[in-house]
Amino acid sequence: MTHAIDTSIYSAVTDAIRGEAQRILSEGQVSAVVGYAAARRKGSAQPIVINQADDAAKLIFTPACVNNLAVYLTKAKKEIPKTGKIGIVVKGCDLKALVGLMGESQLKRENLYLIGIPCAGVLASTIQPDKELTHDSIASKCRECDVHLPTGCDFLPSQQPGTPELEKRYAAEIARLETMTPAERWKYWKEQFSKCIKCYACRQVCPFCFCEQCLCDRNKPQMVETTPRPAGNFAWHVVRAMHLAGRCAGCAECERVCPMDIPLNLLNRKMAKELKELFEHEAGLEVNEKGPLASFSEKDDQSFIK
Amino acid sequence: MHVEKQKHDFEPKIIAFVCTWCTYAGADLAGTSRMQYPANVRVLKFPCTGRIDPVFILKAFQQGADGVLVSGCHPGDCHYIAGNFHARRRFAAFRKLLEFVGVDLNRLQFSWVSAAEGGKWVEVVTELTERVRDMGPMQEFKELAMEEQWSGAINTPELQEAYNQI
Amino acid sequence: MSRIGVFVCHCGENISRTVDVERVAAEVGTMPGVAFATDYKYMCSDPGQGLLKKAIQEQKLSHIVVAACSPRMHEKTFRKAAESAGLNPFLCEIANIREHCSWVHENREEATAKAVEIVGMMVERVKKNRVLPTITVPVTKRSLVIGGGIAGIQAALDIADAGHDVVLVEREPSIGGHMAQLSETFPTLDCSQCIMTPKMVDVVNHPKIKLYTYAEVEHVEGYIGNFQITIRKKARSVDEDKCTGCGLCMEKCPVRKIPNQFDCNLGLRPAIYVPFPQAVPNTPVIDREHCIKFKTGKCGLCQKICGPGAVDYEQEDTLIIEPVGAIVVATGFDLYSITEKPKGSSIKGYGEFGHGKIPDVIDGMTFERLASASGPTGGKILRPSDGQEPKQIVFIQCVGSRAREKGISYCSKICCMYTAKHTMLYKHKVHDGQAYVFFMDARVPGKSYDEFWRRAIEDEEAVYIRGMVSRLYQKGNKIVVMGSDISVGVQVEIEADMVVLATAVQPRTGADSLAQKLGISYDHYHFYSEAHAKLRPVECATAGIYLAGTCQGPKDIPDTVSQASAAAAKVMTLFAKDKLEREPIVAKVKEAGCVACFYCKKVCPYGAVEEKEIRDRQGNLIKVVAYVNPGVCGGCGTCQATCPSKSVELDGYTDEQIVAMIEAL
Amino acid sequence: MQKYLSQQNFTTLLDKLITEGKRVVAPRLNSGTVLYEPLQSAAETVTDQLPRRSGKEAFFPLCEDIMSYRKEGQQVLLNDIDPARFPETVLVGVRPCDAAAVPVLDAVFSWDYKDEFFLERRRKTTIVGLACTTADDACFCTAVGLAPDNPKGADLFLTPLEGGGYACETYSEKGEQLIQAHRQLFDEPRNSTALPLAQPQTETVDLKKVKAWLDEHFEDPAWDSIATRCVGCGACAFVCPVCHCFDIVDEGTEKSGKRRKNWDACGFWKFTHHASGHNPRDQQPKRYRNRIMHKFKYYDDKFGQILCTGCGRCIRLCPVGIDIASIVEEISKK
Repeated sequence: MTHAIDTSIYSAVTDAIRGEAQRILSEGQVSAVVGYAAARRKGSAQPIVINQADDAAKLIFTPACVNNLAVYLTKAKKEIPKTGKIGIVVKGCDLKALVGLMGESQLKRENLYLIGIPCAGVLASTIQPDKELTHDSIASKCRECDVHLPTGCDFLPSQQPGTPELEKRYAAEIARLETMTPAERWKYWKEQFSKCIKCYACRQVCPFCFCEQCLCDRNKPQMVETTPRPAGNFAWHVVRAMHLAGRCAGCAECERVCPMDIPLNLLNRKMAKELKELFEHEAGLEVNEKGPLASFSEKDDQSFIK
Repeated sequence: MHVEKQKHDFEPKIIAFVCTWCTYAGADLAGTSRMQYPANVRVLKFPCTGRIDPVFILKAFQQGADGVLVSGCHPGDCHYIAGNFHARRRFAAFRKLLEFVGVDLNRLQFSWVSAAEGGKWVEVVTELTERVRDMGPMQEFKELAMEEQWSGAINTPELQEAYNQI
Repeated sequence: MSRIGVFVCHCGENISRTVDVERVAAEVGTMPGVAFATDYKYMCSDPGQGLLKKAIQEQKLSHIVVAACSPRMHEKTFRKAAESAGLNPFLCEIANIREHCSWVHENREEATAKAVEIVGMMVERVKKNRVLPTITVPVTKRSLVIGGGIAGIQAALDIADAGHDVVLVEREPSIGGHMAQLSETFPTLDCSQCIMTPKMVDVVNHPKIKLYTYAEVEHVEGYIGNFQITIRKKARSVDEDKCTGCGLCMEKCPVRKIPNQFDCNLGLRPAIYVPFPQAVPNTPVIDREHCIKFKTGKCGLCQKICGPGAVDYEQEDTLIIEPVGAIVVATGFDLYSITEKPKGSSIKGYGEFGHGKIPDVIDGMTFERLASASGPTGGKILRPSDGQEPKQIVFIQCVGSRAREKGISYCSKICCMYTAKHTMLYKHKVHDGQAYVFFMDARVPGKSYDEFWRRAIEDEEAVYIRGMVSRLYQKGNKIVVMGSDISVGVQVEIEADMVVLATAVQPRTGADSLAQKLGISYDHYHFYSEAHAKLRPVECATAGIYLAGTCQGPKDIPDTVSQASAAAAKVMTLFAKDKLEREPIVAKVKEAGCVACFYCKKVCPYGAVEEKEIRDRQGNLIKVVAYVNPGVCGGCGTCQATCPSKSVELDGYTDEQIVAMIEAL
Repeated sequence: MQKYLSQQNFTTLLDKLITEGKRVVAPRLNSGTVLYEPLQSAAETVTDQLPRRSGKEAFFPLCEDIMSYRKEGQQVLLNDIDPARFPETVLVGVRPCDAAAVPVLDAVFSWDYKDEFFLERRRKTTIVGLACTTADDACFCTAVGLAPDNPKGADLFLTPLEGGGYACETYSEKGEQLIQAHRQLFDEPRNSTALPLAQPQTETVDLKKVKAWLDEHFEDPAWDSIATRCVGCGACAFVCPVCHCFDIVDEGTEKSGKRRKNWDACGFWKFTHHASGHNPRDQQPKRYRNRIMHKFKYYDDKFGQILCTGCGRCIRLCPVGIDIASIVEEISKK
């Protein structure tokens, strides 16, 4: 028996974001709005960029609106118009990514019009989008969400999402892996990474993977094997996790989009946990000019150094 | 110091990433003081531990290192003011990641060795070499490097043999 | 295809005793890319270097590896030799098979095998080495000195005397700093103003020194040899060119009762004033906060009576840009104030000492003004409360200093000496008076210092009590000072007429914001950090910026002057050449891959990373990228390890070179 | 040839093939994901789900070595891979959309250049197809001219029957040989009815109309609106049964290394990125246009077939919900 999660506010939220998008586009406050629209499949949603006030009616918010749209504002995706101010629909988790990008000089707050979403959660997977949001089907990130209501947005619908207490799966899974021996963990990850096909969906949807040329695409020198063999896959995922350490804001898009179901966000959550313990850093809603790995304290732990 | 040379079944390959100002100089001092230590370590010199990219450690293991040492100036002694502070954070995080993916951290040693600490260099290198020697070869990365996706694997024994011959 | 030459040195027997050098040369000779391999008894000797040069030319070698002692020993030697044979010096690498091999291993087999691997690693590395041209940076031979106290004055005079232009910027209306406030100086008791004022006059008269008083550094751009300094010259309301310094305006000014900061607020001054009679320049400034003209629009008396018409109420702040090649920072100190604490300071006060509440509890600088012949009392020691001569005076040392629980753990270094001096000055002026000193330790090392301190006790009869004061309170017109004498273990209670607190030396308020403008580092007290505590004590880690005086840490006058001259010498060394040459081990940005996240900038300890705009031919902005200023880069490579896309690369230690070495193993 | 294969004998057959030393590849569960992978035992087979990746990798591996090198002294030693030694393989439980892809791929791999790596694997592989009884709204084989029971590409085709077991029909000599070699496991056909077939809900698309529009609209604003959302990953191409672009890379050190062939995807920014730094497909919509053009026009122009079997994997797995079925349908209505 799975418990449904109340998403009844989503239709009112949809109306509110349509209204706001319509207003800011028609008043010329923004040149475009990045949001979600319904797609062909029942229950499905996909990102959309609208430039006309009339198109505001296409915008929706449903449990299938899983994407972190922040990815459309980073440099890697140059096709999105970069002129003028842009409106963007953001869930709390997405907002954390935008904030991170501001700290990394990729975005300026004044160039954005943030339309916040009061969010009770979204689906873990949209391979089959026509699903009810339940205690089982909800994304793992939503189980640990602390920003159901994004703050500091230019517009936030007034609806209050219900936020049932759910057990935290990442924390439990990390704890489970931590109790294993190194050899057992190695085996676990080896199996997971062996499925990897290097489609780079994890990289491409990540708002923080904004490098124009990924280290892992370079071949002079070849730091990481580019072919989808077990060795190259392992190296890629380790490098990816390290590059996101202290930056990842936890949107878990990498994990959601992985066609091979590799639990990628586990690595990111583990690093987030460690950086919190080591350096008291946590991705949040405050723009942080220097991330934990771009700064230091003379008093940092060095118990691991002989 | 003339210790009877012991024969070991397994001699580990140890790669050391060191900064030029402190640890490299400390290793030089060990040399000028004619201290003795196992011949397993290969030293790669960097200007500063701040230059040492975590990927190098990964690469070293992938290239067959059984143990890796990263060593630089003590906090506050960095020739470049703060490079070792940055390195300290970076490696504090990276070792946690390696541990989480199943690398036994006994194979990865970090140390501060100053230009005056020839003795400490010898101690660190000897300890790591002996520890890794006891642990045996780092099989994980070597095996991984040999593995193929099933579809590309050449898994008939005679073909594998022919392939291995060159 | 590379043609690598490998030269294996025997180092007499130092290497060849444990390493089979012939075998190393033979094995390395078969490595891909190696065109020539040989061994020789002493590679570093003349014939050895000759062998190397000859081989480079005859064998047309493209790169060389010398397998010998540590690169710390002879890398320069062999690179020079390579250069003289026409090879770029950075195409030469050293394989350390002595310190890291022959000297630390005994087993010949093992050592030889290791040596082959070490050389093999360097062979792979050198293949990836690139020609690196020496970097030259032009030098503007003008210097900026920030701060016109004794440190800044000394540095400015030294540099100017060497024939280089100096721009001296002072925040106050006059130069002179704290030293101008002092009465006499230890350990000779010569009058501070007598030795200071001539130097001040030298500054203003020096043809090579451009003096900006009542001015501050607003903005700093550039790097060693090429700084652009923006100076804000605050509105003085008096035209310096017209003013003759007659002083009539100050006489006529109707506002007269403004406490004079120079006299520690004991004396009074008008609204148009010079801080003290010997001020340089001797040009008054209008204190706009107190001036009636500025407050109400009326008065204007000074302007009316000024003969040369120098008074100008309309004057505004001006911004001046000065190009300089070096900067001496000499911003000095503030005295720790236990009544007024800087905003946000974590330092706790000494409320228990009644400073600010009990008028006759004063600090050391106030005592200096009381003792000064040009001070508010004409050199008489008189109580601020009633003008009476104190007959019992208590000095308390280490107020603020060495008190971790109060927030400062360092020793202010000068207080022991100046308190000893104060007891002497007091005794010289109040013959029947008695001075007591509460102290923790007497720290008086220095030429003639201990003798001076002893004189205070033995000749001038100051009573030194080892211990801290626990309580202090007003009783009638006396101040009761209670403390313990820990050397004899008794409680002491003194009914004093006056108490003088030896308060701590602290960096100037705002020292941190100046440091940020300059891009130099500072400790958590905000004292500026030298590049190396022992070996580079006057240089900042930021190239081209030098430190003088107490802005770096507590110092007395002789130390300050020494450091100022040292900083001047460093500036002159820099100016001795027209161009600055430096090793080309610097980071470079590969602009195509740079995504302007500026992680490099965030971690650069030298502030060498700038933001650079790339524009097309029409001038449209294409993108912003990082740019590493080769003049400033220290070459640590932290940027490269941090750069997510590896778009910044440290020459001499590129990823290609390092990966080649790892792969060679 | 028509036969009946009981569920029990199906399992026995696979186990027998494994013992014979054949590589038996069938859908199996790997860390929670169903993939076509070599079986250790028939019991691993999972027949109720469409595998995440298509069957193409049995012929066109994700990554394969095509040569290796080693430097010795001043010499470089090369060694070619000999395709004659690829293992005999039986690919079992292949869905019609995956099986149909194989003959489509034959065309390109045996055209001007005969790709022995592909062709030798093809020769050595017997394909046992399996009809679909379930479909979701991403399935659209019927829209592109296939069907849940279309045996195209299969050597032997199984249709699940009411009450268990399969109706088998051979479509090639290889299929017949398989049955001949294990004839004791195959019974004569029965009269049982087949399980109801899957019914993909998409309408049939007029592929001629699609091609006609594509012929005329290399430049069209529609490409931007379709593909602006594409984030440039390779998920669609990598799960596609007919996408066959590959990249050749050399990996190794100065001393030794391998030349490898691995899957490429038109979504990647490096796709057709020239050494000069120029890329004729420098933006995501241009790359996506290539995807559609290649599938529904270029391949048709050259080989008279389309590069889509309607498996729906790209639709289910696109991170940003790009739906090729609806795109093609829209184009057909323009």
